[in-house]
Amino acid sequence: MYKSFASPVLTNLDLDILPGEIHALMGSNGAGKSTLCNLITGIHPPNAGNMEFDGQPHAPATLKAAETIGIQMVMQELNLFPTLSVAENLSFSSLGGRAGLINHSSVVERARHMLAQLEMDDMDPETPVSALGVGHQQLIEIARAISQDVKLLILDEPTASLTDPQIETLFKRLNAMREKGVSVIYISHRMDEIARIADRVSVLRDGELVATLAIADAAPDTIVNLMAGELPEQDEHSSHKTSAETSAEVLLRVEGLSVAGSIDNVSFDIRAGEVLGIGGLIGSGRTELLRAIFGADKASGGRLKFASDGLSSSRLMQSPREAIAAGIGLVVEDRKDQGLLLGDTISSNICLGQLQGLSNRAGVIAADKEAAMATDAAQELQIKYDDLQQPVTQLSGGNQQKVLIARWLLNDLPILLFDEPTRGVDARAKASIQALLRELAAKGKAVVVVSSETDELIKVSDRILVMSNGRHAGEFNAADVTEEQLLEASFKHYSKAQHA
Amino acid sequence: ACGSEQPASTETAAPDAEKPVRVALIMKSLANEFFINMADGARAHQAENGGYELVVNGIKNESDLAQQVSLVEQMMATRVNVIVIAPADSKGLLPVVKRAMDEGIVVVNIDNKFDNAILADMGIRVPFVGPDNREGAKLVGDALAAKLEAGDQVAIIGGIPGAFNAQQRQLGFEDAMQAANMEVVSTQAADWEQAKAASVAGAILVENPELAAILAANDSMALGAVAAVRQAGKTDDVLVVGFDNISAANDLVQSGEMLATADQFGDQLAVFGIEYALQILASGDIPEDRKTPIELITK
Amino acid sequence: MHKIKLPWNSLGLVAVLLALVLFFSVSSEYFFTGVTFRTLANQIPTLTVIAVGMTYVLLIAGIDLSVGSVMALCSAVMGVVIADMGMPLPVAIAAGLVSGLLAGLVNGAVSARWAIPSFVVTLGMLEIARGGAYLVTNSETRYLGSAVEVIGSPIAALGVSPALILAILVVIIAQFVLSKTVFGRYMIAIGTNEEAVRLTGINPVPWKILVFSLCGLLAGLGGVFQLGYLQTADPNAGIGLELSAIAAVVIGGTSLAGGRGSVVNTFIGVLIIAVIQTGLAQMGVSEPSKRIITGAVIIAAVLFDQFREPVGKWLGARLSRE
Amino acid sequence: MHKIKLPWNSLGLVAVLLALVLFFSVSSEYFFTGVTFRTLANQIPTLTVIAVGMTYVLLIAGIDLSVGSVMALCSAVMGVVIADMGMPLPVAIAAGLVSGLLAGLVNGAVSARWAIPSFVVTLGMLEIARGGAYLVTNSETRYLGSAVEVIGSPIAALGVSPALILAILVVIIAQFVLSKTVFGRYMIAIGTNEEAVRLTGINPVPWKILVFSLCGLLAGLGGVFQLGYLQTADPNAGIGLELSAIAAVVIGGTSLAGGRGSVVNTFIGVLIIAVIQTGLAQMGVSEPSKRIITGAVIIAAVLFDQFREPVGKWLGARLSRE
Ligand SMILES: Nc1ncnc2c1ncn2[C@@H]1O[C@H](COP(=O)(O)OP(=O)(O)OP(=O)(O)O)[C@@H](O)[C@H]1O
Ligand SMILES: Nc1ncnc2c1ncn2[C@@H]1O[C@H](COP(=O)(O)OP(=O)(O)OP(=O)(O)O)[C@@H](O)[C@H]1O
Ligand SMILES: [Mg+2]
Ligand SMILES: [Mg+2]
Repeated sequence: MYKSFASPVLTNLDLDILPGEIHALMGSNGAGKSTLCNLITGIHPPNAGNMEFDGQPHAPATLKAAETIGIQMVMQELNLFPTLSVAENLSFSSLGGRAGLINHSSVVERARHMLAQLEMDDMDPETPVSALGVGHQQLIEIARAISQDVKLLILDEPTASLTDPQIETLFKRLNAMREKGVSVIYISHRMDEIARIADRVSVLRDGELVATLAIADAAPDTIVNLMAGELPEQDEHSSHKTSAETSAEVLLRVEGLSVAGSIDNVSFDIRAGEVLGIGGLIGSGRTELLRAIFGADKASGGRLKFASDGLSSSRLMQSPREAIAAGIGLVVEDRKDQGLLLGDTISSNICLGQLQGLSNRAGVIAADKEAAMATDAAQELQIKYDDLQQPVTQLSGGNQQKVLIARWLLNDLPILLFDEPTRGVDARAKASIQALLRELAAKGKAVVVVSSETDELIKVSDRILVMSNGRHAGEFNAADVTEEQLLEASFKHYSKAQHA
Repeated sequence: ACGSEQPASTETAAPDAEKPVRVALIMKSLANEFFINMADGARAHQAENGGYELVVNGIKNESDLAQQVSLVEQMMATRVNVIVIAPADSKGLLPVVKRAMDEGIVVVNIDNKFDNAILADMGIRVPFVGPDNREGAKLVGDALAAKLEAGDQVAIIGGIPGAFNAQQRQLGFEDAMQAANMEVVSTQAADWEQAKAASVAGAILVENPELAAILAANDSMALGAVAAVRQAGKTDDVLVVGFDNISAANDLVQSGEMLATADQFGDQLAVFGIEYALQILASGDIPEDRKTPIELITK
Repeated sequence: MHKIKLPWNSLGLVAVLLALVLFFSVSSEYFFTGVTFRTLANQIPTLTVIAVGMTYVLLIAGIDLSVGSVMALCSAVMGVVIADMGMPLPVAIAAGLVSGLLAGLVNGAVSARWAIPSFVVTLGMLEIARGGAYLVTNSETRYLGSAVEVIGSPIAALGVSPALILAILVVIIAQFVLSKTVFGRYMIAIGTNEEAVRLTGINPVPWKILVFSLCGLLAGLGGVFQLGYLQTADPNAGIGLELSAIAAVVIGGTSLAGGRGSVVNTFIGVLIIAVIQTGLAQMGVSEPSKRIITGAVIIAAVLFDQFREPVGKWLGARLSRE
Repeated sequence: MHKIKLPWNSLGLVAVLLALVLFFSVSSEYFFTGVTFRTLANQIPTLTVIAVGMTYVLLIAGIDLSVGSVMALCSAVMGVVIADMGMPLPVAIAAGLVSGLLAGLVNGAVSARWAIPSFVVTLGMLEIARGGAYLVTNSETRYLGSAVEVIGSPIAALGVSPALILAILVVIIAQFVLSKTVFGRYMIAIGTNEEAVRLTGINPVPWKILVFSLCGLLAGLGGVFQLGYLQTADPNAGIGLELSAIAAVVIGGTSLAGGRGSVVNTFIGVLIIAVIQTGLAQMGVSEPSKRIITGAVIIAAVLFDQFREPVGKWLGARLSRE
């Protein structure tokens, strides 16, 4: 099979998926995994080659055609309707009852059933999707796909913004489906997941199939080697870590921060030279916490105290602009909606915040300086691109994420907040972003990282704060915390809330 | 091939032997029955008498001065010999008319008279063929006054504020009402539009239960006023008059739902204008203004 | 169990409407009378049904600039069918509605099929339909008199005209379709994320064509009402009507970006516009002041409506306490 | 190294323009003459500068419906300053431009500050500015004659009027600002994803206000040109101008959804509109046909322009082969 956009993306790919197997697809960002899935589901036509499905030649003209023969896909990017309710999103293509009327009760009933499959019984099916965080939205998409009558299920990075308990539930479902003979193509950058769930692994590199291995033969190192050669040298970072007791300078003290409806009285310190991890379940308020600190949303109470004025005066950020002036940056979680300029070029996206500095007094941008800045930044983060004047939408998801990080690194701020910075990023890039976070801390910056991956949190952080139901549920020293402790803390405030 | 480089008068004023005279008729609108009649009259005249080519143009929106100015320019570009124009504005068209005359084009003014002061200021004479709208409106107003008693309440619905005809007709109505001692309780604009007039008239009728008559500055608005009167159930109490004698209004006058309107003989207006222009082209002297008749139309 | 959301969403608008009515009632002794409301009832059907069509079009993130011209075309066709061809009213109405439907169909088909912005297509249609109206009538207004009177005159038993009843029925049905049917959900979904709709395996093109066709049909219905109201077919009718219709829809809180809107609120928007016009005309204020006040009120209405949520909550809390 | 994209993007439009010129040249012996082009040169400055302002507004995903009224207000102010107050031209021009700027500032401030759709705010301003124009002139046209002649009459040495030169300068500068400056990038960014801009620490509000103010200022400049062209200040000027301006911009390929557009293409859009109007007037076609043809050409131009990329590539390949 062969597919090309501006330049060839997939070449000479031969791959077969067996019934009742979970087939993992791995490869670095931009290797062509999503593109392959788009071919299978008829979103894009292949330029050459042929497919067979269930013994029949397979050349779906549209996604609909693929769905009617039992292929379902959860795409990497969210495709929900924010103004419609959860229930309506779940049954979107089969809302109809008699005479085109929506059968409200059966749609809601079906939604409950679908949500229950992923153990989300407590979600109200009538909430509009716009009120949900990204993680829940992702779950909605998964629930929609797995509830169909499906023979081949394609999951393109389904767990990118899920936390461990949800991943557990998802795996339970997948195992049950496998038993019924459903095939699954499972794309993920998380090595440990692959090892647990997959039967076989195929590795893509630059659009070519490098190898297909049984899971038993696929040690992480082997896969990584197949994907892209060596991982960057893993420094023994824990030795660099400042221990929680060290008296590193407090750059920012958050006191009693509250946001109406999501955050309740959260206090903690952000210290120079330290990575503070923030864990918690989906919807526990981590995103809101960062946004409130950054001034993107209005906090309803609390104080921020800055080292720059001796932690004495206190204020809340009224706008992101003010936060940046105070030295805080935020790499947002939802890059598509809130981060990137999707219609614009890679270079514009990287340099958006630096234009004032790239221009003369009359506001004319020095094109060569801009190009140089974008090139440097792109190289530093190893973004894979053809041309910096390419629309950013043509980049793979992981590379888009890097573009966003590149934008913020250019600001050189002392305090950087990262909301799920490695979501959808391949193992190699993830390692390099993690290393980057450490490096930033080593340079004396204060780094705050929200992550749904517990192992990542433990690996990259010095200290870990756990959020539970909008409240502070404990702080741990990353050097000696266990995953169980973190998980326990993340549930801490839920039961109480329900009893209250 | 630019005309202005040579002394213009020698080039354009005298028609070529082989090329027939080209006449441009420029009107305020070609989407209005009055001007359609005018154009039809001109075309009929041309078909009968021949001897000249006719180009007819109108603007899209009766108050769009700029578009009419550019129409004049475009006609200059097509090297017409004669422009017969019903100006959208009595002042705003004059600069371009002067330029046309400087190029040797014969210009005749119909329907709506150019501003005398500015004509004098520019030192040009443009013969006018057309009715006196103010006088015509007074005629209609007088006919109405004859049916009312002194002191009766009346309302005036005007055209687009500032449009010359709108002002003239409003003045004519006011002259007549003043002369007959009527009380004008409301004067509002409805931009020549039927639906707007209906809504304005409706409101006036509510506010003035004693209203005896509505004077509308054109027939479209009169039709709207009639509808409002009918819906208020006051067909027998409130008289409506209009202006222009479009066929729909004529029907209403005949059926008695409108009292009167005025006919300006649009079809003849253009014909007179063209004849004037051809006459000037032949003889070179500029005739006096010619006032065309306005006829009161009643049942 | 079901949450009733509408009342609080409409509340800001209703407050604006009431404030206007109150203001005019104080300013003019005749405003708050049955006659005024009968006058209003005669005027609003046309704008109402056209604004309903426009609501649907804006919901799918389109726009229809041609409604005024299409309305004129439809009443022109009806006028000619009755006056020149001597056909009975039902035939004329059918001809008018079909013309509207066809114009809308062309708008929808061209814009959806070739992915041309509907702004451009309907701007073209604005010119084309107006030309058509001139063509069929030969630019002459037709007086139809009693042939069409039945549409606009009050039914004795009810005291309101068939036009008003139909218009309100259209509002109710359109709101029902929007909030209770699959078609309604598709409109919202297309307006928020057309690509996602396509990826769900639903082809948005026919639905978009349907929406534009409906908008054309409703413009035709508006033409029928206009004919009944004025008893004349005027090829120059409805110039600038598209702006009034869009204004009503937007005042009603429908987003120009698509995906969010309410037909009932559009209707309140229509009422607000009609009340301002009637009120100012009754007060007989001068044309400049009329323009300035109208403009200011349009802005103020929407500005005030921004605060409908806090106001709604506050009022909701008050009401439930009692 | 840098890709020059503009030529191929403009190519489809230029082809449409040339096709129109060719068509009219064949249809009318007078079309392809110096006089016609001089006539066009007199007409286009006003629409050009207003369409440039509109391009910026559409780029940030706004809309400005008030340009026609604001233009009328500005020329009304200038007319009164010259004719009634007897002030010299420069003072009048300053007064006119300031009026435009203020109207734009209000549009921008109200819509950006309170996050009200610019459609509504500028619709309000459409009424308010028109009322203002009636108010200052007392609804009477002012004839200004030679006092303003200099603006529109050709400079001897160049053969073109200051108005045209200025208008073309505005196009060039605006294109430069759009493609080379920080402000230009911010406009594109705001039009693409305003929230992302805000979260990057750039407050979009002042930039949006700036864009609307510029649009108002350019409407004022359009008023100056109009004054020079007509030598008359007419409070009824520019009715419906907003639709022509938006049409020119959209024909030029600027997206109504914001984030994408080109000032140069807008200018070609203006030329296309002017050529259609001039050509049809010279042919003296009947009003209905004029309307229908205009509408059809607007749609066809954009339809054809959809294929500009394939056509551009094909032509590009041809040219580079030679
Ligand atoms: N619409 C498009 N136009 C041009 N190039 C594209 C387009 N979509 C994808 N590409 C390119 O195809 C390549 C493969 O992209 P794809 O999305 O399949 O990668 P991926 O393996 O899924 O990466 P990731 O792990 O980051 O999701 C990338 O280089 C990308 O830039
Ligand atoms: N726009 C919104 N409107 C209403 N509620 C919201 C909105 N955004 C978030 N919430 C709610 O606020 C709470 C905190 O959400 P937040 O996104 O901060 O959580 P999170 O821990 O970052 O989870 P996620 O992994 O989903 O991003 C959740 O209960 C969520 O449903
Ligand atoms: Mg991918
Ligand atoms: Mg989050």
